[in-house]
Amino acid sequence: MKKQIPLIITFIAGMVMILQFFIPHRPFSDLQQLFNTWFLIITVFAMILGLGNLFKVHTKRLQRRPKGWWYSIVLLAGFAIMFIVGMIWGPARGTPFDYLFWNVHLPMSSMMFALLAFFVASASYRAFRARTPEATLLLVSAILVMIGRVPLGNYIWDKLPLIGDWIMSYPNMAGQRAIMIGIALGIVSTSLRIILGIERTYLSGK
Amino acid sequence: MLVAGINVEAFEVLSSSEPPVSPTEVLAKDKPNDAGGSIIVTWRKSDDDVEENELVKEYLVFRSSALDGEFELIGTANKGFEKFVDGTTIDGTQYYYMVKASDRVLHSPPATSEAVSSSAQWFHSGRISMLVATVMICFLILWFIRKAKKGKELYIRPIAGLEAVDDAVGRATEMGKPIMYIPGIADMDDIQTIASVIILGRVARKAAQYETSLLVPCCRSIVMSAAQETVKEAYISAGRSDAYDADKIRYLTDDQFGYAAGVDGMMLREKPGAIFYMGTFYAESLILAETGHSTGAIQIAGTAMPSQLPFFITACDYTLIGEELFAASAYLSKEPLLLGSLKGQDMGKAIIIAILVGGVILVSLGFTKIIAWLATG
Amino acid sequence: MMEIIGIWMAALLTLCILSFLYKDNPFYKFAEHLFVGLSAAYWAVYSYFNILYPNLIQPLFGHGQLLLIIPLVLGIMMVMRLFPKVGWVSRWPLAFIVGSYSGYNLITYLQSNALEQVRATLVPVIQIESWKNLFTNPGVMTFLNAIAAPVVVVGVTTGVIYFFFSKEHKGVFGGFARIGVWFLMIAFGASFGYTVMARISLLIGRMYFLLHNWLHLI
Amino acid sequence: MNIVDHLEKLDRRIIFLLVLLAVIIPLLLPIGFEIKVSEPVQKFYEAIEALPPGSKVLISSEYDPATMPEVYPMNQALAQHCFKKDLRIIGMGLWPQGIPLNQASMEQAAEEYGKEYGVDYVNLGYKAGGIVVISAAAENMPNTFPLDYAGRPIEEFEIMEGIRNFDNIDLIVSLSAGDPGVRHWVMIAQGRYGKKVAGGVTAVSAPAFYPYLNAGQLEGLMGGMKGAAEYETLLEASGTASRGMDAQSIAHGLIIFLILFANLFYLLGKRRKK
Repeated sequence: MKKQIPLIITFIAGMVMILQFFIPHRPFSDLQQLFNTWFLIITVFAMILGLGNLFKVHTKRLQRRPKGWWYSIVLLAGFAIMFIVGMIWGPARGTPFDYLFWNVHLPMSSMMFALLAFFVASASYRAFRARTPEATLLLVSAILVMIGRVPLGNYIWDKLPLIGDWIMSYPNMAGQRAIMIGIALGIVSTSLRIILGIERTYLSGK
Repeated sequence: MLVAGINVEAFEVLSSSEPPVSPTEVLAKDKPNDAGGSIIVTWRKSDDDVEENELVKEYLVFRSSALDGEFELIGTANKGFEKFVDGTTIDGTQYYYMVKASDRVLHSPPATSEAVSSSAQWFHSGRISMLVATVMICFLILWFIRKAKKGKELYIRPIAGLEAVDDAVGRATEMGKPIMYIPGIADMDDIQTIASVIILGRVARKAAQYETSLLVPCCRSIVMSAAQETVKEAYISAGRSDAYDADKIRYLTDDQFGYAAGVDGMMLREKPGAIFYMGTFYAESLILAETGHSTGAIQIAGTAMPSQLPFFITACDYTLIGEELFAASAYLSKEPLLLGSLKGQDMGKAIIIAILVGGVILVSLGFTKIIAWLATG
Repeated sequence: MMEIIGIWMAALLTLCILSFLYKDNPFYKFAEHLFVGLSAAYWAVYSYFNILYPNLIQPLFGHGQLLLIIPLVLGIMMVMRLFPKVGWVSRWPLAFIVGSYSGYNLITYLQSNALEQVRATLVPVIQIESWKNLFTNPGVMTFLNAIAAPVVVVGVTTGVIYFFFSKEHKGVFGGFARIGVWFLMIAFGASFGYTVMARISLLIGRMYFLLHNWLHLI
Repeated sequence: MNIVDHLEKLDRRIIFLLVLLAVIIPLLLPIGFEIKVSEPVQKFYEAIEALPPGSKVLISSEYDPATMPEVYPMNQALAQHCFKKDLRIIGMGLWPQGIPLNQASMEQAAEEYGKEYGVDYVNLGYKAGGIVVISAAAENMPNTFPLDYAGRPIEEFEIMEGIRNFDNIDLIVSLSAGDPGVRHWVMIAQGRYGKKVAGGVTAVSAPAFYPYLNAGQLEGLMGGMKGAAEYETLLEASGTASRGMDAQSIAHGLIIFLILFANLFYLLGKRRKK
């Protein structure tokens, strides 16, 4: 019974969502929006689990004091300050929460993201080598598109930017499209297996 | 001064002293394929509605429930337009529509429609091609699953990234290092994440058999719960329930880059021997994969995000491309039922190729109707 | 005053994260832990004010939309995982989420990723205009434009062939699959090359902040 | 170990340092390279140019401060273009953090062209739900967005008069750094409601949108800071994107050079081993 009911729920929810696509009539037309709201609400409740886990892991570190344990204090303090400030003053513009977001959260987030400029350089230096015919194609198309994207390309040969665009618009698009079509079939098949209960590991069925 | 809800004083220059010519052929019909509550009103442009001058600036649409009743202004359409959708109707009620051309001062005499009422439909007639496609592909997949159930041996080609899973787990074990499994940053509403949790189950079982510890940092609480459940089950079925440690499957933060910062730190300190990236990734893909590479771990990635595939390809040892991610659980489990569904997918692709090639030939010969037939609504 | 403190905090934390490139160090560790804790709280607060309050608390308790009892109950069931004895009920909301989104994604992807993409590929392989162009004005670009349509058809078809799982990639079929792989490689190279620019933009953004807002050098 | 092997296994921190210098030096000492406009950006520009004065453009902001260097200049350029052409802008967003950024770009442009909030532009704010919000707005705008971003009822605003659903919108622009974003606008607004949609996206996601562009599902596309700089060029306005383009070119050139350099030594090394 403990295993049957979730499978029944999965089946019904899945079939209803497939049907709603073909039935404009109410209540089907509203279901997608309704289920989405429900999902979001469940996610917020689930956050209790995630945050509980985060606290458990770090309070344990405070008790056991392994190397670098005091960073756990930084983590918990960061959480506490942001959470308290947010719950007291709310998240609107001009609140302390907003101030911390723009001056603490955002700079770290943006710099983390900007690390990619370095990683793109190191990854391409290492991986773009003409080792095999396939790797050579990867290399050549990357170089052509890259050169086409900067004024430099225009100086070398005025057709380079156009060739870069052409690669993007045709061979690249064809490759992307093939991947997309494959993905669609993979998703249809996985979804179908889930809805029919053939794939149930996520429910720890077997 | 407000005339029909429009601020007249905003227009100082009166374009003409005569009202414009009326629009013609006002037609109202129920908006098809909706949940009711909408009527489409169309008309033919007023003869004065031309690009060169401003004799007509807009059309005013009025509605009444009786032909001789009071007509109420319900909306406007810019010049040059011949359509208005009234989304405020009550199903089953009869309405008459009246359209006037206007230069914002003077209105043309009205043109009126027949009576019409809106209704909701039970089937979306524009989606027949989708219905056929859905039924056909689902049927094919189920057909081959059934065939596989009957014990028909199915060939599945080797997929390098999946063959390497065993090796990666084995190598981490030899080095006495943990395995790290990153299930992407999307929530459980994304099929890639669900597929990732399923693959995690297979990897966890191997890790349990090899007695290697498995770290799973998560970006979403529900994913963490599902991952804990799955890993626990895998350890139980491998007969190693004592080795399961829920704290190894941990939540960090819902924040994309906060998560990337945390996982990067974990990689440098825990020094995993093998790292798996399976699921939905955005920009953090390369931040994680380059850091992982610098630790010297074997890296296997799989995602159906076309934009992130190039980065995994360059920074990881093996990458599952798009559909291969979804094939992974079937492939790793070697269960005939799941392998059957792969065969079904292949048949789906065969049909798509047939439509592609046949369609291109037909279109090249001038038979373009096929494009309309494939419309998905 | 608060603004200056803000800029200094932002600048120093930016440098802490940047120091990661050299090696793992106490500055990075500090920033990392602060970031994880702070951002977890950020999303928790955010979710309360933007999801839970407007979509559950207000409509359910304020306007009496009783249907919302369902997600409330499902949400509570999810949290029941904390109690091992009744933890199994958390599978119900999970089953609901996984089921409904499986159904939804099945349809959506079939529509936009498969059928619509196939439809968009159906163009005449011989574009008479572009061939005329090629003969009146022979050149690299006119040639490339003339072959564009067949390239797309061949690329999509062979690319899909690569993904066949149940047939061995050898012989003529293997040849097609190989061409498919070439297209995938060209696509990956092109996407990578196209992206480099964006990543540099981000770094420019950060450096601009440090040099302009913090150090006032530009 | 000879020099070839050394270069093969070059410490990546040297690369990191070179990249850093390639960005900082041109920022301090600008050069001023020329910018060439690509076709998708040209198409985008023309899609706006083609609208008659008074048309309503919906600009939805699906980005956040992290992706600001790329997308914000687009938002600024677009707002400027719309007001220059006397178009009206309805702002909204499917990412909460995009709202203040969209608002800032509109305010800035409004000041320049003397436009008024509520008459020439409005910001409907953020609504959670992504794809669902698009469908809901397509059917009924006032129901989906009863209030503007600051919580004022939209009936107060002249610009919202006569706007019931997407039928009253002439062009939709989504500026997005991920999902929900352009992809979903194309799926719903274009796919199901037949609206014209144009997109501004981060450079990394741009390739994934070429199929949509090619299939006619997108009117135009701006990709990354380069796309924004091109748009600024078309507008004949120098914005933040144009300013960063020097550093962009130099750093980009450096990476190309590194790849070619690595391959040269790789091939030399291979020959020597033979």
